[in-house]
Amino acid sequence: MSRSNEHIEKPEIAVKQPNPRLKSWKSVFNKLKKNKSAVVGGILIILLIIIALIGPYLTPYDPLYDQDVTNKLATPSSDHWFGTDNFGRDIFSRVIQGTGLTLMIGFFSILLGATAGVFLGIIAGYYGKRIDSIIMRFMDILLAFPSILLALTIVTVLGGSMVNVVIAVAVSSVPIFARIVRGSTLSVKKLEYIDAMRALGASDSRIIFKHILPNITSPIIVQATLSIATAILSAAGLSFLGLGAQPPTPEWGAMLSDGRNYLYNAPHVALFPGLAIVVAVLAFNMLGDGLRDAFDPKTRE
Amino acid sequence: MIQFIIRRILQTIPVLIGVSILVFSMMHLVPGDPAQVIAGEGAPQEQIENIRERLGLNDPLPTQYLNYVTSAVQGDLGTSMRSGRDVSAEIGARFWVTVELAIYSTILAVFLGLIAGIISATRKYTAIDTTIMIVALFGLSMPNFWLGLMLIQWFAIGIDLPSWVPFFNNTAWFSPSGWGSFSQIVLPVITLGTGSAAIIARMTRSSMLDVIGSDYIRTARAKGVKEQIVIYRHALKNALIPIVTVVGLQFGGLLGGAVLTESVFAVNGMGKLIIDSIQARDFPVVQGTVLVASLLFILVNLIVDVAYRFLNKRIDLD
Amino acid sequence: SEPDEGGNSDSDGDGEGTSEEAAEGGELVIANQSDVVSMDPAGSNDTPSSNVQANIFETLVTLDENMELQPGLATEWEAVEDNVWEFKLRDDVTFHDGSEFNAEVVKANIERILDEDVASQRYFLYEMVEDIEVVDDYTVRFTTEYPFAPFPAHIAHNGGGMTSLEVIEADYEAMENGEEPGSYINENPIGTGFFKFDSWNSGSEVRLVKNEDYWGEPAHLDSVVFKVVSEANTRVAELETGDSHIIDPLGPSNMAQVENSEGIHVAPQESVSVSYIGFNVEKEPFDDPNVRQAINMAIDKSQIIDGIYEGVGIPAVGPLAPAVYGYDEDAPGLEYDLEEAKQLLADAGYEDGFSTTLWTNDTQERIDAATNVQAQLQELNIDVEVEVLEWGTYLERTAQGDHDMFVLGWSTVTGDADYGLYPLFHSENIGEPGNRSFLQDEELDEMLEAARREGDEETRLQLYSDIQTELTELAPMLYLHHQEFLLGVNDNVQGLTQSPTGILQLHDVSLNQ
Amino acid sequence: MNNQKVLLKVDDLKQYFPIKGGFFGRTVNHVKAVDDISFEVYEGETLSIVGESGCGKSTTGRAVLRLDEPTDGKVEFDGTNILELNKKEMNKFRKDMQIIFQDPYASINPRHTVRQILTEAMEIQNAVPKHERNDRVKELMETVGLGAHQIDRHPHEFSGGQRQRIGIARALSVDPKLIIADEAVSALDVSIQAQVINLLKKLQREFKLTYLFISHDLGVVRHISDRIIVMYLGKVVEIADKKSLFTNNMHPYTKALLSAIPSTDLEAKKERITLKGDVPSPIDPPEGCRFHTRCPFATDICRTKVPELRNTEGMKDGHRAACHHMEAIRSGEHQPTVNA
Amino acid sequence: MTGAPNPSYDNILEIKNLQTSFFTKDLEVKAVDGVSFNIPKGKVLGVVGESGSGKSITSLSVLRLIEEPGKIKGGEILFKGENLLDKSEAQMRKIRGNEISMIFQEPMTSLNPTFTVGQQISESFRIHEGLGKKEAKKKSIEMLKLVGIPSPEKRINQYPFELSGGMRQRVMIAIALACNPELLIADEPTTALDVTIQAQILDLMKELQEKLDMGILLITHDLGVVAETCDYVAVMYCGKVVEFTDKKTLFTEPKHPYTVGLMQSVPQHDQDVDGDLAVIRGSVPSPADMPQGCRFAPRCPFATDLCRNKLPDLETDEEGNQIRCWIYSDEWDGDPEVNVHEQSKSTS
Ligand SMILES: Nc1ncnc2c1ncn2[C@@H]1O[C@H](COP(=O)(O)OP(=O)(O)OP(=O)(O)O)[C@@H](O)[C@H]1O
Ligand SMILES: Nc1ncnc2c1ncn2[C@@H]1O[C@H](COP(=O)(O)OP(=O)(O)OP(=O)(O)O)[C@@H](O)[C@H]1O
Ligand SMILES: [Mg+2]
Ligand SMILES: [Mg+2]
Repeated sequence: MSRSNEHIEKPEIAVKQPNPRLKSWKSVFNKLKKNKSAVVGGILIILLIIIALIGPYLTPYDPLYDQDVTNKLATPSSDHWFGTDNFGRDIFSRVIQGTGLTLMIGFFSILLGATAGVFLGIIAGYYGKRIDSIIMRFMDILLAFPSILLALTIVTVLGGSMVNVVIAVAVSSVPIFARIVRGSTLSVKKLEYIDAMRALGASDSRIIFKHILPNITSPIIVQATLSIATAILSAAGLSFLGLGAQPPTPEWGAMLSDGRNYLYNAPHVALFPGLAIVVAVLAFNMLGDGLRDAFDPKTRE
Repeated sequence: MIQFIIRRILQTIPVLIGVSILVFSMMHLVPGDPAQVIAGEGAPQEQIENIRERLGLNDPLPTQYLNYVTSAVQGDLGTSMRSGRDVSAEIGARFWVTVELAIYSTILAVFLGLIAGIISATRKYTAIDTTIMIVALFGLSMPNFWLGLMLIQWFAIGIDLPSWVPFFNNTAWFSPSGWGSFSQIVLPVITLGTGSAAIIARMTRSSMLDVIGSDYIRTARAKGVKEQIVIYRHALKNALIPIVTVVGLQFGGLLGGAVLTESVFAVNGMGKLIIDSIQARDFPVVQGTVLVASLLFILVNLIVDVAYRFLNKRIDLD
Repeated sequence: SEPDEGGNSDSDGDGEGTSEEAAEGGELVIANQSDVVSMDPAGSNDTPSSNVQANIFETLVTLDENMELQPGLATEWEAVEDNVWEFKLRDDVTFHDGSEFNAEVVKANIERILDEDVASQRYFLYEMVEDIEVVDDYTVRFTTEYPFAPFPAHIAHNGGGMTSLEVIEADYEAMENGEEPGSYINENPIGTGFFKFDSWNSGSEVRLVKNEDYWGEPAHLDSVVFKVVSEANTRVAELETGDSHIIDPLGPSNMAQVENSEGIHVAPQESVSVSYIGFNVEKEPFDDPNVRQAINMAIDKSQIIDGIYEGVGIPAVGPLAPAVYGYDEDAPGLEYDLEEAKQLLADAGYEDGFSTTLWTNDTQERIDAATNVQAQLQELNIDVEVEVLEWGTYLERTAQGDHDMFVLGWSTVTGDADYGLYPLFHSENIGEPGNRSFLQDEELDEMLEAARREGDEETRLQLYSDIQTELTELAPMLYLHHQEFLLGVNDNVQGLTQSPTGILQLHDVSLNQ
Repeated sequence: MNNQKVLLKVDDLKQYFPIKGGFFGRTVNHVKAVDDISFEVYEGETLSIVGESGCGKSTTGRAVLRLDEPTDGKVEFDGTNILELNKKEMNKFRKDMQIIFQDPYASINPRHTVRQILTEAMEIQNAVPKHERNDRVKELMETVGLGAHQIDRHPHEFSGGQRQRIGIARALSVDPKLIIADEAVSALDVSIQAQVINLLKKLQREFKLTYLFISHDLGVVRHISDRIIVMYLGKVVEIADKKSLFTNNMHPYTKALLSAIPSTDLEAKKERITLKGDVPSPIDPPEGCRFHTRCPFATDICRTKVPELRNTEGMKDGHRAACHHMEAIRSGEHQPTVNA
Repeated sequence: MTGAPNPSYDNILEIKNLQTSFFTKDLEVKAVDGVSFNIPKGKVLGVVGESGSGKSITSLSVLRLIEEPGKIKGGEILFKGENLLDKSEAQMRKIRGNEISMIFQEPMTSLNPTFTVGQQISESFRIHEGLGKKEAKKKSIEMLKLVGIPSPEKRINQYPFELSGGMRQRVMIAIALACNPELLIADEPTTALDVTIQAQILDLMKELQEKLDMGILLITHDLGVVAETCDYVAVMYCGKVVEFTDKKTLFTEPKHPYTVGLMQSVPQHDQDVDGDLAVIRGSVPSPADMPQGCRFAPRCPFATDLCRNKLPDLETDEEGNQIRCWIYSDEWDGDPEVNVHEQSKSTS
């Protein structure tokens, strides 16, 4: 390419630049690092992961089979930091033991659901017309469909494994992401810079994934980080169908709902797993807020 | 737009057919035989057989489906296998309860959520923003049954506080169960509204943050518009698309998913009906409720789509 | 229709606020877990329905709280032949619609249950009936296929509640027009009871009012409301706030709360039910009675009763609850003995234990019981995986024998040992009808058949005693406990009793104000 | 001149936008933004479009690129009617036809840095081998007068003129044959503007680039164009080579336009033809000659009959104007009506 | 015309040593670096200069609408003698849109996409003049008519995206002029307009200016517009004012080499120029590498060591015109006979 331009002299300085893509990720990362909320959230998540990985080896009691009915529903004490449940099992140990499983269910089901939902929603919103109608009506069906029936079918067809509870929760979150993404896509696709990309001959997939998607990340991040809480709760809600964590597996959501019988005389049974969920969701939300800011070019690095 | 609405209404037909086939096949796919559930344990084989025969469960599946659809098209949703009652009547009684519950809760959620979200956005990363976030996350992570039972404990049974506490020493203000009077409505609506409010608040916050830096917000400020109006009028309207979407989703979700709240407050709504009838393998009732729920969903989403147009005239739906 | 019609507001007013002096009148509000399925005695088989129907419809014979047979609409009954039972009826009884009660009515009622087209859920009660003969206006005879000793107990079951003949005819007419059986009766439940049907708001509440023209002594109450409050904690709240007078059932974990509150109390009642863990005796290793016995001996049942039921209920030795006719308190059981259990298991060749699964449906108590048994069986190195199944699935798959072990319960609703044993253990009932352990034992089958035909009480009791011994030996199940019903009751409620089958006896109930 | 190759041929192009009204947003009317225009652009030339704001210049540009599907007409590029192409085929063509948008900020993705914006353009059309892209980006930045230090900045960190230059650099990055420049230089200060214009001309000389140049600045237009189209209310009123248009213009609107150019010459006070009368709108364009409502020469025929583009005596070949009275006006026979 | 006015309260706006910076990741971008100028009451000040030299930021600073990460670091902005930088946000709000209004440079993004143009214009009437909905609408239609938009009754119900670039710009103008401000800041108000409309708008502005004694700060690239409209002109380069003169001086004897270069780059519409346009060689320095001395030194054909090493001050001559260039100072160490015009022409 030889279109040089002698008319305008080269400027004296030319800053040498590293790989641009790396650079932009680095900038996102730098912004994240400077964002208090993101840092706190990130640390919390790392902490939770550490607990999930090594916690089970350190629990003071056997979280599964160590039943002691004589010491049931004991309130928190130095022996049992979080008290005991109706079989006298140590709630602290159970919460620790349940960390990995619970986080995995929450995280992966949303990851899966969001991925599929975002994809469908963006396609529907971008192409509009018939494709939109087909996808969105299908989403309507999914939304209106009782999740219990869906879960039941999944147990029947696929069995009740851990992976399948993730699938079940994911499937019911797909239409939610699809609708949110579609709505935002509808307005972003009308912006002039999308026209500019079309004028350049950009393929649809490039426009969709490089130009529309990054501009609708914030509702996705919000919905995803929040959905982790609902995912944990609804996964627990499915365990009675034989889907997901089976007793005595200490999954937080299940522990929380087991505690409902004792809300009056032993509220701690439900309280601690509940708090654990809040902490986890809080962590993801703080990181999400940080991400949102980091992707926003207008915030200061 | 009229064409758009008409087209959407026409689209409900294939959707309903799709839903009914899906529900029908899934109900038959999962194990569990209505006759057996109805007969209960210990019933002799003969009795189960009789019931099966009566319910037409011995017909081939396509026949069963066709029979169902034929009468459904004529507006007859059949009768409950379990109680023999008319499905339309069973749904009808509960439909409005659920719709009312959903509407009130959504109103509450939108109200709280918008305000909290806007405050959060305009005071980004201050103590108040963090507080709102944490409260919201509690609201969200708290299962409905838990919040509901807490509310019942505090505001229906009442907690005894020392008598010097003004106003709050007898907090048995509301009724723990039922649906109808104001005192019955308050607690379930709060219970249901809280989770949605949390989602709406967070969505509002982020959506507002996306908008607040725009040039046209600067223009509004340059006009000397009051900050509140800048936020509530100029920014909010632009931020509203994802918010409207979640409101629609929440509302829709309430229509089908308020089971826990319904049972905690003994509200006789559709949520419980769906679950109960799925468990009893009461095919006609499941079909009927899912069909009605789908219709509602389509309607809600249609309204949401029309709202998009109102919010942003550039969006063309046709 | 309007959602908020109905009696919620009424109950608010009357339930609490009435300050009348007399023990007469008033409206009693009962909070139940589930709604009535049907008002038709032939069209339901669940306790909430029975609980309501018991006040509207009466049976020829009744069971009192001691499970003794008492005269009802029949004054006397006897087996005129081995397989023929004759009932003499009261002649002063009229239905709520004014029509007369007589032998024709009885015949029509029972025949309706047996009608294939009706496909009644109560068919099992009278499946042995071959012929019903109207001897005269007030005498009716039932001929059974085989001698059937517990017949009066079956007649006493709520399923045998008498409906007005006119209503039955109207119902058949409706069936001709393509309506479901029971659709007319459901709307017009006309019986002879001390309460009359007033309204039913499906899913929400049923209201009954006093039958002023009752043939016996009329009820004290003016009306009763059965309302649906499915959440246990909310029922307690109902009781605490005074919105309901009785809550049925009261969860064991809520007992403390009720006991600690003023003005309300807990009313326990022994039941005729048993909760058990069944083994699939067709599958290894449960085909070996030693293994089954070992497991029976390895479980400390008091842990379950304490851990789940707050100490309420009694440990089960066999399938029959003490209140059931035919229960033998001397029948031997398998005592908790871990050493012996280990020995037995070793004998069977499983000294290192084995792995198996334990199925349960989604009832919290059953899941908890399963979890506890799982923990206890660790001692025997038996590695149990608990699997929760949804009810419909659970019923179907246990009926097919897909399971290893499963948790379930059984209620001997007729109060007679026959109903407590025959469906569960006779090989004829394998699978769907009730024998989910798939036990096939000819000797046991013979004993069960003999016992149900035996006319002589002494011999019959002896037979049941033998059967119970035999069942201990066979150990097709791990019998866990006999439940105790718990009611939460307002102190103002007087004269309330509950039968061991779970039916509330409201005839003598009055409200103190 | 006319024996040159025709690169772009626009025939009877129409672009109507529906106006929605009422509660349900029915289409109540149309904005006839471009109403039946035809012109040709020869390879290697600069054709400028000037005209009143809102007369359909941008719309023409967008329609030619199929950014909005035209309501009717034909657009031939290099002999192919591109309106018949499918999306994929069209995307191939887009390498050869680029646009510089009027509103620079709105037309660049706010989340991308300049580097990303330019690299991506090359990536899409694979215009430059991968390893050369980085250098090419820098080259382009320099070309349009942006410093290398700004390469990783986001659009909002630039001034209006700087953004405009990003847009220009993007269009240049894929080596197109035709560039539609919609007010490409109007946001630039004159010194940068001069640089960019010089550059555009140089590129044109070297690579036979063709420009469709939309501008209000008649100074710039005069400098850069070979031929000029004057549009009024969705119609072409005059089309001529540069010289003829500035010195021998025939249409009254052209005359008015040229007379309104602000001058830096403080002494030369010239007569400005002020247009009076209602400014018509493309929603209900006037019957007959669209300019008649404001034309000082309008007569009855102007109100009823649509004038055709035509060439008459005294006009150069290829110079055409659409006025019923142009001969008479030229000869001075026809004088402006006083009360127009 | 007797030179530039002396600073006094006759000035509707007086900016003293204004400094506004953006704090980006690695450095401070001094977008406005010690700008001073004033606008006498009822006069039009034209601001021209290199793109990116800080014209828009200066005007945004006046309204105190600089957003993160930008900050007004110092200086004074005296509006009618009062320093705007001391005002509370509420006081500023009263001033914005009412006493000072602004036409933004980018009409598409500066208009709210979700409101009709009518709503956006009426709003000013409603907040500052307390008009009702109907009246405000009527006045909005008048405003649109005033700025030359055809069939305003229909346009008023349209959304910004439905308008052409020039129409949007005119809507912005209508909003700004709505409340008869005392000071109008117009950031390239006519770039998207054709010359006839431009003339019309400029006439309108002038008319209002005379009628209301309004001061105007007009940022533009079009020297023709400057010639026809302005009374004074400030030339900016790299965040600084390099020359401030009355219009006549600017066009007859521009002093600063940058100004001269600028004048020579203008393409002429009344004659054909063959060949290239004259340009100023070189390009704007980066903020990371600001020249120590005169900012224009690297591109200036006359630059000496003095220029390269020492930043000249803004000197006021006897006529009140201001110039920031060593050539006109006593310290000048280059050719004393330098002719700015001749020399720079030859360099092109
Ligand atoms: N948010 C920001 N962050 C960093 N730098 C900025 C930001 N906004 C503006 N600038 C820089 O400030 C300088 C002045 O910008 P300004 O918009 O005032 O220029 P201008 O004189 O109006 O130019 P133009 O005529 O092109 O509009 C520019 O160099 C620009 O890059
Ligand atoms: N998307 C649209 N919907 C409705 N009307 C539109 C749309 N786009 C443009 N128009 C209308 O089309 C006409 C021509 O617009 P266009 O943008 O082509 O004008 P223009 O000649 O480029 O003007 P300018 O010089 O002001 O940019 C205008 O009346 C405008 O209102
Ligand atoms: Mg345009
Ligand atoms: Mg600017």
